[in-house]
Amino acid sequence: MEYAYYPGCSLHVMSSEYDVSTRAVLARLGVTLREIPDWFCCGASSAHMTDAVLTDALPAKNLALAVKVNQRIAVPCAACLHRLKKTDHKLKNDDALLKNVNESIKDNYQGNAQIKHPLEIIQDDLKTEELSEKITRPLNNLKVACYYGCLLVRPAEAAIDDAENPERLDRLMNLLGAETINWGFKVECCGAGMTLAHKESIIGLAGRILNDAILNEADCIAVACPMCHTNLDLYQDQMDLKRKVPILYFTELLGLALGLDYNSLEIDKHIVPAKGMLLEKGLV
Amino acid sequence: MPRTGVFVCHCGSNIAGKVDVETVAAKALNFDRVVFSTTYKYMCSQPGQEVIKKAVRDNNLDRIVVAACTPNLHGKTFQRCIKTVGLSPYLSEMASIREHCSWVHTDPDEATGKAIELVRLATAKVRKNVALLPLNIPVTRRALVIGGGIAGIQSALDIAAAGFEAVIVEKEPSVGGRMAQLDKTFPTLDCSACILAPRMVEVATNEKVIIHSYSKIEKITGSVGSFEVQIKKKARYVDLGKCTGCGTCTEKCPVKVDSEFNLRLSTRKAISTPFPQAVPNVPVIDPHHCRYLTLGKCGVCQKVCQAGAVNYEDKDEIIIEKVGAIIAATGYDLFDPKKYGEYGGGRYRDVITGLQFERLINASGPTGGEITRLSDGKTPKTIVFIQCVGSRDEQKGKPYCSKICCMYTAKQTILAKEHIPDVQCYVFYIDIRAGGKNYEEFVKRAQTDYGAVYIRGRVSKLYEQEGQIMVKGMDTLLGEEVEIPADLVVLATAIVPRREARTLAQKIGLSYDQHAFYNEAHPKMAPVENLTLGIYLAGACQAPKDIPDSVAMASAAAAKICGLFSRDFLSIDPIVASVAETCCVGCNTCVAICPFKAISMEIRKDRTGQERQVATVNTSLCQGCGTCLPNCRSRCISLNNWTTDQLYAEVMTI
Amino acid sequence: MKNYLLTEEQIIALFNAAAEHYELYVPVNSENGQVFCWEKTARLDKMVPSNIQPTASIKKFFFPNSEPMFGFKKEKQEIELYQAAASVPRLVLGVHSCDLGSIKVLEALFKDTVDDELFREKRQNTVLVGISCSAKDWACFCSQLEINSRFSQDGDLFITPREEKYILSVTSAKGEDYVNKYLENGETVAGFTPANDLGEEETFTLDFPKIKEVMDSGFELPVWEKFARKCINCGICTFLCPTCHCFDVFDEARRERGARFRCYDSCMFPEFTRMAGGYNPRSAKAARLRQRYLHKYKYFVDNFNLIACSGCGRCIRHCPVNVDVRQNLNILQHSGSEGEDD
Amino acid sequence: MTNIYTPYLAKIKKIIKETHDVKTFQLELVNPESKKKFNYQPGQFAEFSVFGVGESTFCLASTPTRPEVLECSVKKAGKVTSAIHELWEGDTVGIRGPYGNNFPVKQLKGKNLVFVGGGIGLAPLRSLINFVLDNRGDYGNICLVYGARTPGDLVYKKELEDWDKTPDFATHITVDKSAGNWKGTVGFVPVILGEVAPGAENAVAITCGPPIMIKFVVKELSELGFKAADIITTLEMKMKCGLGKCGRCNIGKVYVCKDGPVF
Amino acid sequence: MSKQFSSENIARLNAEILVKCGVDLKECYQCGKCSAGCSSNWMMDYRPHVIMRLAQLGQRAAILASQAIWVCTGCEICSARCPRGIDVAAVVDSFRQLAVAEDVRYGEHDIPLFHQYFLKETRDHGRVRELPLVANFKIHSEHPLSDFALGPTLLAKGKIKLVDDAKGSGVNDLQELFKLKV
Amino acid sequence: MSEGFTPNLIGFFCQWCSYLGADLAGTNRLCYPANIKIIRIPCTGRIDPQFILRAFLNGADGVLVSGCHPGDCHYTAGNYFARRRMQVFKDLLNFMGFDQERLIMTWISASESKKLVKVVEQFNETITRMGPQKQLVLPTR
Ligand SMILES: Cc1cc2nc3c(=O)[nH]c(=O)nc-3n(C[C@H](O)[C@H](O)[C@H](O)COP(=O)(O)OP(=O)(O)OC[C@H]3O[C@@H](n4cnc5c(N)ncnc54)[C@H](O)[C@@H]3O)c2cc1C
Ligand SMILES: Cc1cc2nc3c(=O)[nH]c(=O)nc-3n(C[C@H](O)[C@H](O)[C@H](O)COP(=O)(O)OP(=O)(O)OC[C@H]3O[C@@H](n4cnc5c(N)ncnc54)[C@H](O)[C@@H]3O)c2cc1C
Ligand code: SF4
Ligand code: SF4
Ligand code: SF4
Ligand code: SF4
Ligand code: SF4
Ligand code: SF4
Repeated sequence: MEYAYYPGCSLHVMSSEYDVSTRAVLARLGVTLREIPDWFCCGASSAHMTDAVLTDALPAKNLALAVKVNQRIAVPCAACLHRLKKTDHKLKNDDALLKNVNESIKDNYQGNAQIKHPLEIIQDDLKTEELSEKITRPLNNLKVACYYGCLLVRPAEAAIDDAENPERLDRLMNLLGAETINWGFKVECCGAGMTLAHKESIIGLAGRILNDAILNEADCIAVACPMCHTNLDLYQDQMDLKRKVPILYFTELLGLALGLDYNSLEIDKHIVPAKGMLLEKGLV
Repeated sequence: MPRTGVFVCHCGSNIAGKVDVETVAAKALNFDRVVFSTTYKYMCSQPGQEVIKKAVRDNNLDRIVVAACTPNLHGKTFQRCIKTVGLSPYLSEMASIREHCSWVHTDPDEATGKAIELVRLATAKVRKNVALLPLNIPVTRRALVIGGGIAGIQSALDIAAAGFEAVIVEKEPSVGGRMAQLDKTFPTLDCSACILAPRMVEVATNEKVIIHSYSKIEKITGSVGSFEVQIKKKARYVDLGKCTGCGTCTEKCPVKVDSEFNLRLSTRKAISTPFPQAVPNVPVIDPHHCRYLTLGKCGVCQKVCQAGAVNYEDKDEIIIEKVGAIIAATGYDLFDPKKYGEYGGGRYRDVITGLQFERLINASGPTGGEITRLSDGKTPKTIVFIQCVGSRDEQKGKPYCSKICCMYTAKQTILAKEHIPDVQCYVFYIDIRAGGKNYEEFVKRAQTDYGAVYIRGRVSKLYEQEGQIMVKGMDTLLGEEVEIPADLVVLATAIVPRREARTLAQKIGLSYDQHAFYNEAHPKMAPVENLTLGIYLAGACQAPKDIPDSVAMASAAAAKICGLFSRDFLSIDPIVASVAETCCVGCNTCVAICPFKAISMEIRKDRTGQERQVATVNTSLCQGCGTCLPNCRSRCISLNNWTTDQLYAEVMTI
Repeated sequence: MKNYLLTEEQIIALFNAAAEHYELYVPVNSENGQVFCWEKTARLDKMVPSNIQPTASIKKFFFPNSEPMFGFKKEKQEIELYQAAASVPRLVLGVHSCDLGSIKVLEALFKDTVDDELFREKRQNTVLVGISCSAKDWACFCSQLEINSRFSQDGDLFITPREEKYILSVTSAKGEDYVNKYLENGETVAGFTPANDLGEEETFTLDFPKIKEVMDSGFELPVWEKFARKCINCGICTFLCPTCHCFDVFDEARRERGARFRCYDSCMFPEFTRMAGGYNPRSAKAARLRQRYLHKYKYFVDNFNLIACSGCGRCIRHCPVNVDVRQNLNILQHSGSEGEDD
Repeated sequence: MTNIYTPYLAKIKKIIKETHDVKTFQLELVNPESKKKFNYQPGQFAEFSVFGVGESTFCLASTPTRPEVLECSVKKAGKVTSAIHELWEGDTVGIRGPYGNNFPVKQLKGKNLVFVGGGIGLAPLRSLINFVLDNRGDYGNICLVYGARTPGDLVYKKELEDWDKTPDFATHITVDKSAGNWKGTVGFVPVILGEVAPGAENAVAITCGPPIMIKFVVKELSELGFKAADIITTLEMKMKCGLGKCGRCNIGKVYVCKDGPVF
Repeated sequence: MSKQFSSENIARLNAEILVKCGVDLKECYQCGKCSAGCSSNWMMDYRPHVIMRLAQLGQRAAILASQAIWVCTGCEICSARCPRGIDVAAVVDSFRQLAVAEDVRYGEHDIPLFHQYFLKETRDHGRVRELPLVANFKIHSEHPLSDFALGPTLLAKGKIKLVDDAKGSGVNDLQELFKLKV
Repeated sequence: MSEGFTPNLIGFFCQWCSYLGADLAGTNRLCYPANIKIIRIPCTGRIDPQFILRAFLNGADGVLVSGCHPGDCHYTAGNYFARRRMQVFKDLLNFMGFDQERLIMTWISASESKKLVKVVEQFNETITRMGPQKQLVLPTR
């Protein structure tokens, strides 16, 4: 199984640990990722929020580049995934737009991409039994709050799961042996791209989410998006919380369960340290 | 020798405001066989009709074309009009220059041009019209009532009161319908059972009313005046004649199943009656759960039944009833709120539907009338009601307003307060629709006398936190977000047609709207009739309705039927097919194709004594669809009023 | 009979010379390559092909599939009639002997008792240029009807290829006029003897007098039922046949204007003889097939002393279910003497 | 350019309703030229056009001896006849003809004539009867046996009464099925013909009607002693052109239109 | 001050939004579900349903000058839950785009600024380099010194690189798409 | 597209659904092109392909047959027969040299007045784009 790989700006530097763990886990599971040479920023929220042309041009350019590598594209960042999928959906359904966009990006995208999040790849392309066979270190005793955020589940054309009660991540965590909590903040917004721009948003939004996870006695929060990770991880110091909660990429948890080396997953890059908790649970 | 008169209506300014009616009338005079034309302000009015009558007499007209509104509105009016001057009603045609022209086109010249063309079309057709003789159909003076809810019961009683027989077919083991599930009823707050039970008893004891409970319609054939109904009486396993309704069997039965009647709020036994006042008060065995019927062991109920009424060998039975008219009174279902993920999608036990709430507060309900939380059995102190769940929502539900939820929610806040004096009720609403006698007053009372807090805004999300349901909504009047920790949340779910409404409609040839509510023949002028002759509507199967409306409609439908039954013969339009036997080649094609099985083959002998088979149409079965015509290879079938000649004549004017 | 020896250029020039006054029709492959038929062309640029027989027969030039007979206009109770304009002179190239031979049949019929001007006018207005055919296919049987596929005098002009050049024979006065008018310095040849293919033998010989005898002898032969079993009454044979001439008359009107048309009809169609009341004297398929055969090989002979068939083979070639008139006639000619064989 | 298929225009002068499905039309040719050309004899037929609908064939029911009227009787049966029935007085129609052969009026001179008609088949006979009545001296006794399905289907009722009162003219009217206050004979035409039994001596029988009836009438006549040569029948056939071209009416080698309809 | 309604403004704005994002403003029946779910409602001067209402009434200027359109995080909860199927988030996007295009005085300072520098990074380098983005943004923002302390931690954790030569090679293809005003 | 060409459209509408839909369009004052004439028929099952052929011959540029949704036929099955018939007939039209796009069949219920307007508008657009239908040539003087 081979995918074109679009890491996106966040995974490039800021959240390189997500990049590392994604590559490691997928390699372990037999999925080959081929990074798209010369990929661009997808424009993130900034583009569609402020410029109608860039909204579709940037994702389209990347899609055009990607399909030259492979029609199947793996996108781990929820924000990038959202942009690429939304644009792709528009292009697939609007020939005139496709023509226009192709002209402006001086490329020829045909609307033939299949864009997937690694979570989908793991759950839909691989057999459950094969996956469970490979688990060497089940996440027993670990209580995980699965957090999906906005962009993985909205809108329908870009979503990877149900908008109100997604369960993909929960299913994976359960498969790995972890207990997942039922909570009301799975799909609440954490502040998205406002990390730097408007800290006030993050403190308020992420704070509520963290609080509910703490209330539900979660050991950690599993995420599948670098933005969510940063928002939940970065400012815990400045929030009014009973305790700090480690935020872990699902790929990191999966990596641990698959027996990958702790250090190779670069978990220590997180601001809120997770090692102590993981040691306690016997996962390191 | 066709001599046609053309009558162009102004319809006030409805037509004349757009279409130059004088030009239309003038142009009409040039059309083939048109000898007279005129215009008038309101052709359908008395003086308008006089204009027509006079013209027919003075000009010796033998057919007329009225260019006015749609034939569906006044076709009959003008038919009747010319009948009074001795012309066959079938020698008239209408050109719809209002609905199909002046109202839908903007440019006056275009509209006038089109009106002329429409008149041309109609004059061409009318030329080929034939003076048909109406068919007289004998009327079987018994009515079938499908559905034994309050609407069905009321209409059966009214029909019986007029001295005719009514046959109720109810799919559940007991009649009563939704009303039997309710506690008290708005706007008077009288107890549902207290007003329903006497009716149920009455209908059970009335010798003119036959109840087939636990039965389904299999098939209906025939048409107005003489329908033949096949009813499947499901095996009840308890003899209706022998059972005394003592209830011992139910008591002793070891199997517990979720109760449908109590909406899964409690359990019932494998042998049970849905509720204590059931009519007939005879239990049924649920064959999917009865141990004897599934595993062959147990047999307790048979052993304990003193009357010897339990019979495990019981079989489904087909009954044939002959009736002259049918009332559909199948009521409604409730929208399943599972679609609303943001309201928990059915995951939160303390989020219930309005109807479940009715069962909760009902003294004979699963909790004996105590309002308790399903999660922990505690008495709620804060109850949030959310209106319009599934209503007025094209995205997840239905676009229409369910009409009664505003009212029953208000009722439920009152009842909640009566049951739990220190309860606080909140109601999230978008608009309050309380149009009815004493309805607005009732809602106001809920707010003033019972302290229900009404918040204008839709709830965005519910989630569980620390044993409570957090209700995240908007008070649009305040312009602020509100978050209410509730102990119990009640969703006023939309009223939707019965799940099987569509299948039933297709079986009996009822027309229905996009939601599967049954269509009235005309929204204002024929609200209780269906387009299919002989079928009437009552209650919530036509649209969301409360009890007073359902009962009013039921009585209206009954009155219509009594009117029909007051005659020995029903005179109907002879729009039926006929075969020109001389050219029929007996190929059988038409026999196979007729959806109403109206065509059969007969042997004819010609003068030389040679035998051959020819098709014949049974005019009381033929509905006049015309499907057989294009299929006849020798084109020897004709359909009255829609003859090939007539349609050709229209097409030829294009 | 005058014969000219002409080069290809000369022939082409001869026909192009008249292009101003005549509509020029040449046999060509139609777009889909399926059908070979006469089509109008502005100019001829190469010699017409000689060996493929057009699918539709020559009759369409005098007796088209559908033609208006006159037009009318209605105004309330009044009617005004008018005639269609006269036809344009036409020159039809590449007509095979069989088709040329068939024209006699139509002429006889349309002239009989009263003269059909619609037919006559078109016939008179058309110059027919025959061409020598040397590629009879499996269905052709013109020779059985004593038609020479290599040469015919039934048209106006006739072309026979000779080495690199062509012999142009003048076979009618109309042809003569044409040549006189448009041929520039053509070289006549003397002593041209047309080729004859009548010697080529078929697998069986049709003895038409014998066939007629059998037909005369009785109406009710069991063979008809047998022949008809295959036939699906599609009518293709009658439409393509150069001698079949039954037509239907009907009105087409659009509001107050209209016209009376005639169009091909076919005795193979059940409705052909059905009367308004429903009675149909030829309701059985066998009766209709018999009508076609009797009409061609008996009635027409009785009435006009002509066989209404030219052996062009179209009915055989194009019949969707392979009804073969030759085989049927063969059976028929033997069934008379030896009784029916099975 | 004109052609043989172009009809003369004619105006409907008068329409007489004979039965529920038969009407008689009195026509007048519009153009005086065509009036001159349209010369017919009893037994001939013409093509009657309703423009925009089509043409249909009808016997001429009037007699050339009364040149002021040209009449056709039309039974409503198909498309064209229905259209004809809808015509008004004053409408213009087309008429083409006369076509076909005619009754051999010369050979019939001096003979007794036996007319046997059924239904609308009386139309061509009426032409000849009136012709004979107008040349009364030339012919012998007349006997008419005429029948229809019901009393309502009898055509030319007024004339039938007149004929009945005419001397040397025996009229026998019958119906297959009685209805209303019918007081006349009931029975099939061939049967009644047998009962009436007109003498075959110096007589010629002329018959027209539905094919079935003709079949039995011919049988009956030969039993009465009529020789084949003394029986004249006229045939109805589906025709289009009337000119022996369209092929429709071809029976054997004959075309009913030009070789018939009188046989 | 009371609002001025005019039928032209109403019609014009309705048409403008319909063209921009396909939303028919008239469909909104003001139930408030969008606002109730909205992540940022607590920071907004106008809640989403009020924006919808203002838009219905042609109050273009008020919306463009609002702070609400900038604090919207683009989470699309509003669109996902609107019973009339209105893509409210797209309407908000449209207003932001209009605000940028028309150079109005924004109702919020930092957020639009951030978007500008973000896109500048994309324009000039194809990809976003954290350090220059942070630096540029912070220098110009209203709170230049906030989170200054986080810097070393981020650097230490490798969350920010001092030198980042990331650059998509086809950058030039895209340049002309950008109409940035930085 | 031919300039200034207004197609002549004919609708054969079932009396139980589409005709009522057209009535409703009127009641709701919806607006659609005036160049369609609606002929009322008892059921789409009544439609003889000959009517359509006739319509084309007589100058219709497009024919719209509209009936009840599948399963909703007032006569239970007429629309199914019609659908099959139209399918076959379209092939035949093609064979006869008519553009089969000039004939469409749709389902419009009594409540779908908006759909009706859309269908008519679209059809009008298509036919306008296609230009006039070849017409029967009548002889001229
Ligand atoms: C929560 C709630 C509270 C309400 N409170 C009030 C109130 O206070 N006051 C008020 O006026 N109204 C109230 N209503 C409305 C009231 O329930 C209805 O108006 C009333 O029940 C309609 O009666 P019906 O006979 O039309 O339908 P139903 O009561 O639904 O009866 C239909 C019957 O037909 C049977 N049936 C269905 N399909 C078939 C079939 N195919 N074959 C045979 N039988 C069939 C059903 O089993 C049922 O018995 C309330 C409704 C709800 C949901
Ligand atoms: C502005 C307006 C617009 C409306 N538009 C609509 C609409 O669009 N659609 C709709 O469905 N409904 C509409 N309605 C409602 C509609 O008018 C009523 O539903 C309907 O007219 C009620 O009919 P009725 O027969 O009950 O009463 P009425 O129409 O009032 O008829 C009562 C009759 O009784 C006579 N009468 C009264 N007292 C006596 C007496 N003592 N003795 C003898 N005769 C007496 C009166 O003179 C009158 O003729 C509208 C109403 C209004 C006010
Ligand atoms: S006939 Fe129709 S159009 Fe005329 S006035 Fe009456 S309602 Fe109006
Ligand atoms: S389909 Fe027509 S021809 Fe065949 S049996 Fe029926 S009526 Fe007669
Ligand atoms: S019209 Fe024909 S197909 Fe339709 S019901 Fe009557 S007989 Fe049957
Ligand atoms: S019958 Fe057949 S072979 Fe003879 S001329 Fe006609 S098509 Fe040709
Ligand atoms: S949710 Fe939709 S309908 Fe409700 S206020 Fe918001 S935009 Fe309007
Ligand atoms: S997209 Fe914006 S307006 Fe909509 S809910 Fe999210 S933050 Fe609020």
